[in-house]
Amino acid sequence: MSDRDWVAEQQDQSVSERLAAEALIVDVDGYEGPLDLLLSLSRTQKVDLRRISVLQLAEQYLGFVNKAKALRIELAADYLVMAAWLAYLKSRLLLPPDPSEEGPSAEDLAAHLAFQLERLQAMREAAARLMARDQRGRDFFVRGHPEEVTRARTVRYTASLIDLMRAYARLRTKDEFRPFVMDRDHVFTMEQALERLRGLIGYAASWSDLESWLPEGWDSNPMRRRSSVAAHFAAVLEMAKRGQIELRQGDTFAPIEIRRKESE
Amino acid sequence: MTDQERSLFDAPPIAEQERMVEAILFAATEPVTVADLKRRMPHGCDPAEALAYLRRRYEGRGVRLVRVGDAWAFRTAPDLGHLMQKEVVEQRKLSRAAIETLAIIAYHQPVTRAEIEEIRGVAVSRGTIDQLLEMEWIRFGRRRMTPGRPVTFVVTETFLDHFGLESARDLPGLKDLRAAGLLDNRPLPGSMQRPEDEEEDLSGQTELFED
Amino acid sequence: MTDQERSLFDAPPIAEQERMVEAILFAATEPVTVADLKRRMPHGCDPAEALAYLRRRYEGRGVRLVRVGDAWAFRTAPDLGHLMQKEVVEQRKLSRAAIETLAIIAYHQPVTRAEIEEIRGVAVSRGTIDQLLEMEWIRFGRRRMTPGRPVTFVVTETFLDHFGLESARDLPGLKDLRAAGLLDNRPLPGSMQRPEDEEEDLSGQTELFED
Repeated sequence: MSDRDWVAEQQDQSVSERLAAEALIVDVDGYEGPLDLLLSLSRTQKVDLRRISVLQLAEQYLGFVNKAKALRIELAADYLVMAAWLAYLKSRLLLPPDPSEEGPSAEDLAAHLAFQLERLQAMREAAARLMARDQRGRDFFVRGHPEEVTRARTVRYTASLIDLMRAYARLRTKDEFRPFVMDRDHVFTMEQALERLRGLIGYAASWSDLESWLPEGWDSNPMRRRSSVAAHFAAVLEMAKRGQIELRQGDTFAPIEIRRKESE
Repeated sequence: MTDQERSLFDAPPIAEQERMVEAILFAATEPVTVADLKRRMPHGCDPAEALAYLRRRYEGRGVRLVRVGDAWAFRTAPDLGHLMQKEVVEQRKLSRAAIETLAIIAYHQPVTRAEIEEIRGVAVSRGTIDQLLEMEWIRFGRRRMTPGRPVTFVVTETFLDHFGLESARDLPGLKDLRAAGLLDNRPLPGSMQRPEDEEEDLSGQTELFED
Repeated sequence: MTDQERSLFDAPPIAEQERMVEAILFAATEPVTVADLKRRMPHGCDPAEALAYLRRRYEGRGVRLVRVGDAWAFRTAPDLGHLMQKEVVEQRKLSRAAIETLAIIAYHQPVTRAEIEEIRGVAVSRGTIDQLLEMEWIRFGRRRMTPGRPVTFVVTETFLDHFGLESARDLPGLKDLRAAGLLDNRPLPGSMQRPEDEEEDLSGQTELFED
């Protein structure tokens, strides 16, 4: 179709078609992107998509965008990107080809756009054909009363020789480094102290010496005593930080006293 | 005694095997693979042969034996769907975007999200893919060996089962679409895509359908 | 036109009615009564007659048409019930506690529970010992002639079988473990391991096997 034909056809465009074009704009939200819109516009050409006039389509699209602007309809960015690209394509299609210019020809770009439209159309039709097929739960049905398949589950535990050797190696290795393993017997950890105090702190309504809170059996042996004091001291600092208790010390090296913090 | 020899003595007659396959498939709602049938039947059975007999037996009946990928199931004949109103489960309405995305995945698989977006000309929303994944109609395929190693999507056996397809090759109009070049991944002329990528993409698509 | 007359014209052929009953019963979640069938089938159908045909058709098949009260349903043939069971053997790795306990028993047998606990540095739960006993990888050995006469544990033939050992003596020693790279322990900084320790360990082990 030559350009002149197209102009002539534009003039012939009936009022109803123009109204339809306006309806398109109002309905811009209904389009799934610029390609969808182009496909809708292409239908007005009433030709096979393979013979579509991309130039005419570009005109229609740009017209659409202009009308949308006039009506102050905000178009999403991708519609505007497509408009810019189509404006470029249109100018390339209208101007005589510049032999010095590199890259794809305007015809190649137009052919690609036509291909995209045809492919989208084909996928639409394929989707429709797919949905028109007999569907499970609508046209055909599965067994309504499946019979239980009982599963006789046998658990078989396995281990390889390597697992066994690794386990043993791990144990023996632990043994070899025994001197460097902390002797846990005389260690009271901060976690233990925290755990312990959390249960007891409710009873500390008035100021009392931290040392009176040490666990039984941890004050005779000096190593145990040191560890438990340190652990409990660290624990009360942590609890004070969390706002669970209050701490005070009258003087340097004076006993440290703790008290439950009343919740306000 | 070798397996071969033993099977000659032990395998039940084929008519009996047919009964067994019939019972197993009747009891199941979901398709059962040939391998699974073999596991559940006595040693030396040939479920594939039994299935062939059984399929013929149910031709034209009210229920039919259908193949779904590598698996088999009994399904009611589609022409009797109108009698089943009582069994119809309300189906979730799929959006137009979801239906199109599904069709693109089915016809172009394995396909990346970028390719779906290129075909539809619009971004695919996270929710659309999620919905199809949740329905188990699509799943992740192999990663594409292109920069960024994007994941691909393919359709599942559940999809095939739902639409009564034996395999993705049986999608309606697939041959025509391919012949028309509409399943090609044709990049925009002059775009940056390297030709090697393209070739790989193409082989990926055909691979699935040709076997 | 009376109902009687209409049915003469409208009712589908009995073979078709049989298909309908077949599909309805197949898809139904519960047994269906004749009255219910009649309601769901086209006007003028005779489900009772169709049922009779259908029942005969399924005689001797893998599924049968059975009467449940005054309703009908398909059920697997009773002689094929065994197919409705799926053997699932689940392989599970032994827990770390179990494998360590087993290793100690293998390397130090006969060994008491207290000795195991001493080597592992933590208590051995009843369940762990029970599990190993149940797997028949360990058994009770002779009682130790010490106060309290504690029971000892030794490994079994089944254990040796599973691990492909001729005897517990074939278990690799510490040197072998190191050679095999299984003792790639990163010593704690500043540790001073004397090579003699190793030799001692080995001699200690062999001694333990001399029961």
